[in-house]
Amino acid sequence: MATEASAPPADSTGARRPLPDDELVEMLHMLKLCRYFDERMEALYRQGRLPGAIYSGRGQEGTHVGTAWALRPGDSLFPTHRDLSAQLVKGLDLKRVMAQFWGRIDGYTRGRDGNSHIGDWQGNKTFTVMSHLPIAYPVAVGAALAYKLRGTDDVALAICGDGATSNGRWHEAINTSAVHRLPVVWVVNNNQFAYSTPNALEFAVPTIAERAAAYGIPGVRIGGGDVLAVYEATRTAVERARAGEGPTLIESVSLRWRGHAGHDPAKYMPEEMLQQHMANDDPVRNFEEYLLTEGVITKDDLEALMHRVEAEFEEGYEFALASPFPEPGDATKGLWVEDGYWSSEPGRGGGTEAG
Amino acid sequence: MATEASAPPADSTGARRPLPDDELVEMLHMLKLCRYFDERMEALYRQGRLPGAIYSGRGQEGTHVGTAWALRPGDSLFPTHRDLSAQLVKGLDLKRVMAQFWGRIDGYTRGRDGNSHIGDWQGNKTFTVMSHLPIAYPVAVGAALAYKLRGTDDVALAICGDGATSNGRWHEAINTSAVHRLPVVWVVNNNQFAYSTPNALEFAVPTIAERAAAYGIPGVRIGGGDVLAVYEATRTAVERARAGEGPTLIESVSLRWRGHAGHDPAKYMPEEMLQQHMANDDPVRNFEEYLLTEGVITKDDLEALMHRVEAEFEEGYEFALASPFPEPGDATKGLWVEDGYWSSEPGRGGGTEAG
Amino acid sequence: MATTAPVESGAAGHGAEPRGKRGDDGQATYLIAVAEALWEEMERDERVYMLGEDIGVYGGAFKVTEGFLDRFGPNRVIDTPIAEETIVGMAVGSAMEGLRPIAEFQYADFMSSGFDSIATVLGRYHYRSGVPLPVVLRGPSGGYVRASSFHSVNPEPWFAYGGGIKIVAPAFPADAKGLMKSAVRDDNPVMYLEHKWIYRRIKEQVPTDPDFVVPIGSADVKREGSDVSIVTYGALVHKSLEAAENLSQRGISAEVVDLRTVHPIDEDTVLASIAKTSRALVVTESYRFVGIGAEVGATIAEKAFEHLDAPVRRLAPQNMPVPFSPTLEDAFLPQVADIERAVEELSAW
Amino acid sequence: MATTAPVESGAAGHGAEPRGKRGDDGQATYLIAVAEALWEEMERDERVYMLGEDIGVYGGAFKVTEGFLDRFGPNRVIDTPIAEETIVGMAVGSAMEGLRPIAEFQYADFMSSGFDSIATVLGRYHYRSGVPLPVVLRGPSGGYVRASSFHSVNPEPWFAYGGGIKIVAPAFPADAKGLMKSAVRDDNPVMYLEHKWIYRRIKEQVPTDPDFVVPIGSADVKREGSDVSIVTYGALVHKSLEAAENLSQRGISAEVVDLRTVHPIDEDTVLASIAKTSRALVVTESYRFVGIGAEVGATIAEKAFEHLDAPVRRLAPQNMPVPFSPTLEDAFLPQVADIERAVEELSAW
Ligand SMILES: Cc1ncc(C[n+]2csc(CCOP(=O)(O)OP(=O)(O)O)c2C)c(N)n1
Ligand SMILES: Cc1ncc(C[n+]2csc(CCOP(=O)(O)OP(=O)(O)O)c2C)c(N)n1
Ligand SMILES: [Mg+2]
Ligand SMILES: [Mg+2]
Repeated sequence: MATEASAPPADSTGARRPLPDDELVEMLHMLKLCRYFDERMEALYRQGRLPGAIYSGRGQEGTHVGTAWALRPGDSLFPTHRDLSAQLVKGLDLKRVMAQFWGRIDGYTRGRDGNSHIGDWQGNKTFTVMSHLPIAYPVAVGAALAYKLRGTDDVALAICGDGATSNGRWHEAINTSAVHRLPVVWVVNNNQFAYSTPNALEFAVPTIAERAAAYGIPGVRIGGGDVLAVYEATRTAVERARAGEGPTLIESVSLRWRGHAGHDPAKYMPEEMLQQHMANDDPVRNFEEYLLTEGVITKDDLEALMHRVEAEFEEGYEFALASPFPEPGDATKGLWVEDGYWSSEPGRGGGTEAG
Repeated sequence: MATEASAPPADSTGARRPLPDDELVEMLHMLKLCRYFDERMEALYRQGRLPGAIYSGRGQEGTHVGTAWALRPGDSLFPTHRDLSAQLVKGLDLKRVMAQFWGRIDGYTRGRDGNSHIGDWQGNKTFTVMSHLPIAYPVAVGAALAYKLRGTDDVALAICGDGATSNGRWHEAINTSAVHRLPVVWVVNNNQFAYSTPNALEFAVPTIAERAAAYGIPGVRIGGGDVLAVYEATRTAVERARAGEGPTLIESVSLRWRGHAGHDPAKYMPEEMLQQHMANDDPVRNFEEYLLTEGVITKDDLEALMHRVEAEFEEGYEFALASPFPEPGDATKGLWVEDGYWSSEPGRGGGTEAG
Repeated sequence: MATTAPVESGAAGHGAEPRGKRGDDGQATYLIAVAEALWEEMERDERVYMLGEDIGVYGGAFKVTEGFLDRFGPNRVIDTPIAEETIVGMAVGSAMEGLRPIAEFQYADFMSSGFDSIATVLGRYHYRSGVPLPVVLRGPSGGYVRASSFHSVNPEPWFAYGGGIKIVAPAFPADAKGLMKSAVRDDNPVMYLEHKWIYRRIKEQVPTDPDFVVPIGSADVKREGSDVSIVTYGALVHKSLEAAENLSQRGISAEVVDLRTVHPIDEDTVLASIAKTSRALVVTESYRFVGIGAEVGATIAEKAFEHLDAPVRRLAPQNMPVPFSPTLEDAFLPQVADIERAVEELSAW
Repeated sequence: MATTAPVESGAAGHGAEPRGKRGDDGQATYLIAVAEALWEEMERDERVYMLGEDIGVYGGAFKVTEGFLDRFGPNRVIDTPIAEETIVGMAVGSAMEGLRPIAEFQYADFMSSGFDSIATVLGRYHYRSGVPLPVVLRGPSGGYVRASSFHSVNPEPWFAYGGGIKIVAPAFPADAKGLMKSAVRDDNPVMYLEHKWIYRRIKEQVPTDPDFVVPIGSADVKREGSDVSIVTYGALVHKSLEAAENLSQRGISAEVVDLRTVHPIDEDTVLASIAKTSRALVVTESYRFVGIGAEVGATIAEKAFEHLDAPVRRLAPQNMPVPFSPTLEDAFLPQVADIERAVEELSAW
């Protein structure tokens, strides 16, 4: 059965806040950055100034920031198309992320993929996202297996959506990780819709967390509107995994505020449902207010923070548009390790105008 | 959570036996036939007189006979390589079954497949077994969907083994059937081994039945040594499905008395475990003793029954060896419906000596 | 040809925009033609029903099934969980019980997630049991829309190899309508690939006769020519026609053969064209190695040897993911200029 | 050639019998050669480990890994649940972390159950991320052993099409050992197909040098000839050699080219042979339509056109399940007599 996340241990100072203030402020910065990025990118998409697709994570920043925050640099993250915010928290460079959206050579996939189908294994231990759901789950089992075989205390954390839990891979991966007691944390970002499909058409149980019982592992359900609750639940699970006690399933409940992708007006989403969630469970505003009430930040700090966020976005945007497209001749390189494409710097002669 | 199978309602006669005596006797006949067939076929295999492979179901006849007994002719059965006994109960002709083992034209697949990779959809509503596990589970969802869409009260029943529950298809099929409340009964023949792999390396929960909770459907666990308990649990689940109340998961626990296939000496099976099960949970002997104690049959009846069984086997064996091999020219026919291979009688000129 | 601009922003061309209707001139897009065929077959035969992800309320990622739920109800337009193996299993099981399912894959790319149920069950069941499986699997395939690795695949060889599944890939609206009707009426499994680059780009007059069908297994010569035969299908039919037009300006007469069905292949039509031109260029979006072009090339080499005045050339992408960046995708997939160059080389032989 | 009798009873040749050892004469079966290579690579490199179904206590369905658990322990010989997608995922994830996994499929048939993780993840990940995936997927493939539809498949085209995975299919014990070593040492994904008909039938002297390797991507001429080139691999190399021997009695000189690696193909060796004989017969157990033979045939037609004196012939089974009954399987799969007939027709051209 699902159990509520246990309260976090009081930190050294004896205060009840789970993290030092500077970290809390940085957490707010990431929440704001992810929200702002999401809004600006959608605007550019609507103006036809952004190629390809966008998958908004708005309304779910609490899940993404809270889970990724509990990871160390050596831990690995296996996200989906919806989880770019978690990758940013894990350390991806916004400039290179934006270069990827515009198909430029400085993007993490060197222009080979777009939008949130991104990752940076070599630098930040994030899996380069694949569309097929939830195909990174079995891969996370393998990373966790390596940690166990190697005897390190690293942990793998995988995220997928509510809809992806209906897929066989979800079951196989969690079951196998439980059999071998692997150091992995299974996160389900339950934003209540799979494209247009509501939870009720994806599974017949009230919660996803309670399915953990079918694997003999703990299941935790939390509200994604409270980033600290998500962080604490994840930290508990991560510590369990590090201690060799095996996997945990975390269901973080939120709502997808925008369409499945940029083109989707999401007419199927009940207006009232959306309004309520935006009013009560906005993870960004909730955390901002919490820090203000707690006196961790002031209104002025907040203003400065927003300027910083805007500047970061502008810097990323300029970087992206100034980055050249990949050279056409490189299209077929880098399939095999031995051609050396990935172990050397790529050509930068592709120009900045779409061919 | 798993619940024990509820006791069966007293039948019209007010007796506590769940079935009329003649049916009980016929049930014993099938148990004996399946056991005898299994033993004789293994002997022939060891003598090198049987081609291909055999997958013994010995020790699990209670599961196979008990579940299939609860089905009507119009209900469909989706079995695996291990479940030939269930197919015999559903109505397959032993003669044609044996013709299949010897690769003859009168086998249900016309010599295209061997051993228990058999089925008779047109005649007895059994799915022609495929090896990939548990690939018939999703197909059973489709049959059940058809019953629901058509508004009939037919039911689909699918069987797979304990090991197959680790596969993604198992999860997808049960989950989807629960979402659409389809008339299907999910049976797991838990014979405690998947080839050489024990339950503990397949899943990390004590029982398979309790996994039903993850799909919001009832889960029942019964001992396969008691054919009537299996029958009653299945009948309850079938009635639920007929009434439109959706799927049930049944775990019937037994032990695989022989190797995975004819070639496997099963050295990995703890001798004591096997001896204990054979001593206490032999579904055939248990039922025989039950009927003798209840006075439903006499020792003489039993002897007559065995003569009948032996005669049936001999008849099948002779039929099989007298049946011609398929004609070589037919090897590539019957892939497409329009070539008419399956809607006409096949050639019988293949001779009875292996080419 | 439409420019790629509107597609680049527009999420791989999939549809917020409604499907749209025939113009007063009776012209229909490929998208509309597919939907018309489905609608008419649903009207014609009660046993026909649809299942897939987001096909009901949403009307499908590309709006093919927009309006179907209202007309045919939730028992014939079924939204499924994200479980491709089971979607195919459901189609198979219900077909065994006499229904005629049409399963939509949100993208043909995700057919790989249902691979085992398609290749192992759907393709192999009839041969061993004699049970007909009138199942249609349909989905948008192909590239040229900046949709990158996982939304641009051409899966046809994956599913042709195992056998037992007919595979069609129309290039024109009328063919799309006629082939869909044939697919739904066929008693064998049929995989129906809709090219997403064509959906809203190509329109033409489409027959309204409810029994207009295009037979599965028949290719069609879309442009007559005498110097070189271009054998192709899908989006590349249009690019080949454009190339042929340009080549004619330079005095080269190219014939364009649209396979329409990629498994089995209409060898007669292909070989007749080679007999006429003595030169063959096989142009596919299907990858080069063991792709549809390999099969066509090997077949021509085996059965038209005495007619050939030049080697059978293949123009096809390498076997690797379709890249996202415009510079890469344009270099990676065959373009009109590539076709022209290859034809010129062949005719110079 | 061994008769088929002992195989017919013997459950598709899979093994209760122990794997066995080299004879005093130093000869090793193919089965032993594969096991030797795995053992030596496990000894050589700590990062190498194995996972799969029943490979530990049981030693694998065909006894390839017999004794490995005792020697290398449960951390390097891991029994997995029946979850092929996850077995592949585990291999990929652990390779990303620097391990060098070798995943066994109980039969190559069940690679279809892990299709998406193989084709989508394993084959496409490096191209998009630059992360090397030194993964070996191995399993017994092929027919001729009365094992019917689901224990006789030749899966190579399924996994060649998507790209990014090298595929080897040795026919001789020495090649088997040398190619396995190359596979384990390769930094790219390699699919290693072991032909179950060959396992215990073919033995020869096998090098004992721990660094003896056969390079991936190189074919080998197993018999020199001047009239016709037979291009083949796997079990059919042995049937082709038998056919070539018989043909030589009748004055026809056939060259037998063993591809050994089926993706990518060693075009130089194949084309050199055609340049010599001017006649090509491509013999595969891989199905005809979009099979490996289609690729080889199309490649020869494209690149050896000026050398060809006859059409490139393909001898391959139709695309459908391998049937069980002896009369059907013998008619369905290419036999020695079929090869002889095809060569005679070609040499008569
Ligand atoms: C195997 C597979 N089938 C279909 C799709 C197409 N698809 C992309 S996202 C999506 C909905 C996913 O819903 P959910 O898992 O809840 O994640 P969310 O997008 O809500 O974050 C679908 C069906 C896919 N990516 N993979
Ligand atoms: C997808 C898949 N992987 C591997 C196999 C090979 N295989 C055949 S039977 C078997 C063990 C099955 O165990 P279980 O599900 O418990 O059924 P049982 O044989 O015990 O009845 C395995 C691994 C298979 N048939 N299908
Ligand atoms: Mg969701
Ligand atoms: Mg079992």
